[in-house]
Amino acid sequence: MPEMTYLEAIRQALWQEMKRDERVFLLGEDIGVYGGAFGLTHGMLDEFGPERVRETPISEATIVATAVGASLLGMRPVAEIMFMDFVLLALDQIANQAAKMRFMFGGRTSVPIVVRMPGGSGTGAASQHSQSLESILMHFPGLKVVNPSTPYDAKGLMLAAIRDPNPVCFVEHKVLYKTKGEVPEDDYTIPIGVAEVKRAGRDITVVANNIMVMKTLHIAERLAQDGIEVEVIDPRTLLPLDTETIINSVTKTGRLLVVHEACQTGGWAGEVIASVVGSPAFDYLDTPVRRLGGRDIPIPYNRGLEKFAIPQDADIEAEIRMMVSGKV
Amino acid sequence: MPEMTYLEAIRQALWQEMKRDERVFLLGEDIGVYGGAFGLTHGMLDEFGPERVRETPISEATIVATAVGASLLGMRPVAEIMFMDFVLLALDQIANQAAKMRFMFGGRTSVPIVVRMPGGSGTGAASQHSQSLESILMHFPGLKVVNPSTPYDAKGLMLAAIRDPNPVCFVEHKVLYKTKGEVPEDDYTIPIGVAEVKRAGRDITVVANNIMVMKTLHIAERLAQDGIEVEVIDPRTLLPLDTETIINSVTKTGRLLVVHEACQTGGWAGEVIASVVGSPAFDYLDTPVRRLGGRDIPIPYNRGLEKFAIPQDADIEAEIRMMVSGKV
Amino acid sequence: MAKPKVKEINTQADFDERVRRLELSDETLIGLYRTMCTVRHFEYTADRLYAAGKVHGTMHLSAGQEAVAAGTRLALQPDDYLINHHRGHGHFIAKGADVNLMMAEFLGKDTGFNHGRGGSMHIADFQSNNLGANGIVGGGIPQAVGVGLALQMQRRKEICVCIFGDGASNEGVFHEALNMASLWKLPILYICENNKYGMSMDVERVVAKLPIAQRAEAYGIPWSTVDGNAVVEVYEAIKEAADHVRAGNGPYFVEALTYRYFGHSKSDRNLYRSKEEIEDWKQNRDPIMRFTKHLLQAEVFNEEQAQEVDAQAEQVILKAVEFAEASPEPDLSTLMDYIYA
Amino acid sequence: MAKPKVKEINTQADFDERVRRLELSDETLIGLYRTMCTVRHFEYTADRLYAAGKVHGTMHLSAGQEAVAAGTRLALQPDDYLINHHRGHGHFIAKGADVNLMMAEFLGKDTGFNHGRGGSMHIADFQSNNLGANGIVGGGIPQAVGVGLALQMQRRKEICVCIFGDGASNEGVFHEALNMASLWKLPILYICENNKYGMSMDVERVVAKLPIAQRAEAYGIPWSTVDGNAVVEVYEAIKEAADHVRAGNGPYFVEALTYRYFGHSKSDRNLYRSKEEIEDWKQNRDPIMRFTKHLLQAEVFNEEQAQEVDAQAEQVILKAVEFAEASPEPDLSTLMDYIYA
Ligand SMILES: Cc1ncc(C[n+]2csc(CCOP(=O)(O)OP(=O)(O)O)c2C)c(N)n1
Ligand SMILES: Cc1ncc(C[n+]2csc(CCOP(=O)(O)OP(=O)(O)O)c2C)c(N)n1
Ligand SMILES: [Mg+2]
Ligand SMILES: [Mg+2]
Repeated sequence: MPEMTYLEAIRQALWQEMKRDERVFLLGEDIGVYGGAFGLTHGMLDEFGPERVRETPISEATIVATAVGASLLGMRPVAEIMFMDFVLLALDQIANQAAKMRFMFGGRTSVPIVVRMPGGSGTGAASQHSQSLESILMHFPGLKVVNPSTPYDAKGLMLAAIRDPNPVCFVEHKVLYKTKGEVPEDDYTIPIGVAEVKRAGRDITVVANNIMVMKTLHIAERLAQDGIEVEVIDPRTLLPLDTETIINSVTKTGRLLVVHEACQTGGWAGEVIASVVGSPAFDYLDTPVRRLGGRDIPIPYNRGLEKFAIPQDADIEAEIRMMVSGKV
Repeated sequence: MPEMTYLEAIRQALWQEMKRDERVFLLGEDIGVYGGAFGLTHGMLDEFGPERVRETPISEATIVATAVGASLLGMRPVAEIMFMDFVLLALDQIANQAAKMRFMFGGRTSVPIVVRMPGGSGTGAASQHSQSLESILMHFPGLKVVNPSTPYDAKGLMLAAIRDPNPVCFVEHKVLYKTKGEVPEDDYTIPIGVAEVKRAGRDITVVANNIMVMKTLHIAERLAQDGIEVEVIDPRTLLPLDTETIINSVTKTGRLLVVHEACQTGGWAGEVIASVVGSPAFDYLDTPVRRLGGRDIPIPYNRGLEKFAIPQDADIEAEIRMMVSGKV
Repeated sequence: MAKPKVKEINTQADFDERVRRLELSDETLIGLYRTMCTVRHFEYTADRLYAAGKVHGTMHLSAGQEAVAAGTRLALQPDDYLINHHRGHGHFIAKGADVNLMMAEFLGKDTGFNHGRGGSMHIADFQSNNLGANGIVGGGIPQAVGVGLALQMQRRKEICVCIFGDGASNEGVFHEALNMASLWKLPILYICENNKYGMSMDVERVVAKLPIAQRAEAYGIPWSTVDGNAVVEVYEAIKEAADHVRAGNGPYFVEALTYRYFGHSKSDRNLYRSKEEIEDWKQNRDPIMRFTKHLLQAEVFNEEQAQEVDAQAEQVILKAVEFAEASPEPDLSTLMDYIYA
Repeated sequence: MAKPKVKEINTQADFDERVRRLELSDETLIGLYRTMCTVRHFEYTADRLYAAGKVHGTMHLSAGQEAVAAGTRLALQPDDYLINHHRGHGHFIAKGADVNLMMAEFLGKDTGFNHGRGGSMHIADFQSNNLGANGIVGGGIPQAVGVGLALQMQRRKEICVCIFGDGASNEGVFHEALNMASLWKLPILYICENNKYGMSMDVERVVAKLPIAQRAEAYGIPWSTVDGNAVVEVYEAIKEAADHVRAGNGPYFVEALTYRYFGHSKSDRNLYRSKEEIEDWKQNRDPIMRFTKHLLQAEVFNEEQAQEVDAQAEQVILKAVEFAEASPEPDLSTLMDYIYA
């Protein structure tokens, strides 16, 4: 299987789907010759032309609204919000409009759009260009929220997202863009709403998303040498959330840790934890259920501060060791 | 003590503070002769004039931004977002701007604004005028999120909110506006970030906000007749959240139920639960920790559906009975 | 500041000349009249139902504004797309929406257009390319860009008509959308239904420069204003605009000056305007009354025939009420339906 | 579509006449020159530091646009408020911000204006009424309404200057804010620094009608455009606008046409514009070069003196780098500081 980056995997999905389905088109700021802020759409303007790689003014609300309107007429728009932080300018169109239209209109229509948005810190872009806002998107029924952690998942989930008849927020992570992995050339989809056990283990369940998946897998290898077997679950989709896979795992391991970069308070770890401790799995729990989220601060510019604004390997490792040893 | 409605209590707080502090002014849509969509600012235009009861065009983002800008020059603006749902049009200014400015600017300024917003269903206003979005506001450090359930709390928290040097989202509930309670004429504040035990009990801790507080208190009285003593905690402030009071209570009762109207998935119950089960209180828990949130649907127009979109008395009562009887 | 001037009330000669020039048959004219009567009855009936406690929820009635709805519809093709706003009953009726299903929706019944989920503020009828009303003021304005874009990409001849109020023109998306519609030469006809108030706010207090339509100029979009209470004038203005749009010249912006009779919504005490003002509009500028006078004088119909059309319209609405009242509520078991496709 | 025309390059006679009319002393002119040189050195130094791997983060450099910053500042009072955007170094330097603290912030040091929390994109200096830059394109435009409103309510004589780019003029808040500023006659001077591109997008591809400044007309706001690479012309245009605003006549809108030399930010490969275009601006329209020529011809200074001012400016920046590099990083123990007041 060819190796490619997370960024290339997403581009390949877009590319292949635009070849396959002429209803699909891209819209967003600087997605043409610039290739988008991260070069993700590089080359697509040449291939598909300006009508289907539609560059827009800096007007986030109307970018999403345009996708919404076009989808009502059978198009399959993929809109780009250059940085996830700017989704706050378009949230009315995403959450009050796209998410609710099918319901408000009594099921007589649907809004098949994808809104891509790269989140996350680590690039020194400071408070307004570094947020992880997937948790707030989860609070709007009618939306789906997808958040791949590997190139393989990124491609398969993107193809699934475009083909999904509902509005999908496709959350990418800037720091993952350059990570590599095996990705089949062919067409394949990963079902939206299905978590994956990225590593099996018996001692503790760690649920993590995007960059935290890799970090946790890495730590898990190290801990295995000390006889600690970590089960790592990547929900891949945050809405709908595959609680079943998580609950099954916790029933086996008896311990649950949730790790994410998003600010801890109000973050999606709360959703996972509430789902687990409200279920019969509660009785299988051996230790307090813990989470490690980002610090409750805006992301700082300074590199050192920025780094420690989100969970570090050492934090995750220490937390796991503490939980497994029962010293919480 | 005089009795007054929740709505009158908020109006009195605004009125008294505008008398006391000439830096305070109101801005929003139709807050003048119309008195706001719910009549809350009725009479204030006559008393304070159009400069301090500043009516605006329908421009939510700029309403909040205007408050932000004015606050930087020492004013104390209280902005009104007519329905909480429309906060999604102003979220960039609230969450990317107001919440982060102090931090991004290295502590060299502060943004003392209040943004009032009535949330909640129950009035047949359908999906775009009925949401409870306090949970998403909690995810932005730098903000405070206040959510009173009684006229007394409403007045005291409003006075505290206006005097707070930080941006405060003041979440009201439409259905509470007409509820009555005793409210002192004088100036008093309720500290932001302090929960209140609205009723003491030994068998179960129920944490609830706005209309769910009253509902739960009501049910608690009924259950007391059956010997079930419910402890009811109203966080009053969701950010910062007074987890200490909640944890202390759970340590005593061994059971925790969180009730809110907001959609269950991604709702703030997750935050409360994660805080509790990650703490040593975990070891005191006798049963699974449960939550009862609104259904994961947009609010329907039809009265019957609308009603059952959020937790009903019977649901709450059944849940408590089940938990106390250990049959979860 | 220039005021949005309602043009001089048109004279009979004016009217006759226009009807001749536009080649409007008696049948067409009576059709317009029928539409306006139907809308008027719908709105007064809705108000009565509300007063009778049969409506749980909010509503925004368009009585007084019927000529905009009727005149606009006549100027459009049946397949043209409509994006509407909260005060949308009239436009939906004019576009041919089944009033039974509208009334059922208004009463929250399962037989309604939206299965009772949407109510007055969210009526939509996708079968007739009516893409629905919006509870977010201005929310549909940028969505029209998407509809226009799809029409253009699909090389279709339909156009998108997007209707909104004076107040909505102050939302940021108005600016973003008009800019993009113009840049891409999209087939969109923007109609601002200026009824003088956005809730309690007089347009003069919230729009820095009038007429609102001149805002289109900033985007190079042609515009016009029209007396929104003169149905044939509305037809003519919209026709001209729609032709321009349909010919591939990009968007057009029409501002129709009109007036609403009822309060903004259920809670309005009308403190922001005088009884005299309301009465003046009702007595002297009512769109149905004016049109009736013209039609009588032009002998398109006589008093009796006029009353008959009106009575028929009333019957249609009363039947709709019957249908709606007899309809079942949505079943509680369907509470979780229609979230995801 | 009208193009945003850079006016004919001004002649020496032009320049001399203007200097006389505006009563600009040699000292003032040299001051302008010094400011521009300082900004230029700051930007090129920033770029070098970045290339040397000393900067973790993004930056937006304003080399080529120095005349807008310098000319604007001269036309304002020291206490006037400034709301800036992401490409703000020049305006901050012109307003008198300590370059040591700026450079320290750029390197993320604790001694920086923002204790290293903000970086290039968020520099602010509240002591000199510099209310900061914004990473959200257009984010400051509506905040200026609040600043203007506070100034008006406090009956003060300062004005608020709000600077943003061509691309920012397409955000919805632009529309909302200009409408409100005009309605309330607020003391706000809006300056659109049109450097021809918003990231990779040529203004002609994203602004439906040019010049951008004509958009102000829709709100009844007076406007002008000016050659943003001619510092004395900028001064004159801004002075006229600022006087209008300060006299209580409400907002004013100036569009300054200029050009940026560096890429948009660190990742730009300049594929959307030609090398020739960049070179043309650098060789034929550079604001510092043009100003230097005029000053030499007018004998305000000679070559040697010019070089000395420039060298001094460079020294100031090099010292700033020294200061910044010697400064400590923020201590990790302060990670949770500055969230709440
Ligand atoms: C974003 C948003 N802001 C405010 C409201 C509340 N609201 C509903 S209708 C209305 C007035 C709208 O005025 P206009 O656009 O002139 O339409 P009209 O009601 O006069 O037909 C307001 C303020 C809303 N529904 N949505
Ligand atoms: C709301 C928002 N959208 C997009 C961006 C990404 N972005 C940063 S600067 C920029 C271009 C801005 O162009 P302009 O306003 O002309 O300013 P310039 O960079 O040319 O000085 C873009 C698209 C952003 N920071 N904020
Ligand atoms: Mg109106
Ligand atoms: Mg630019």
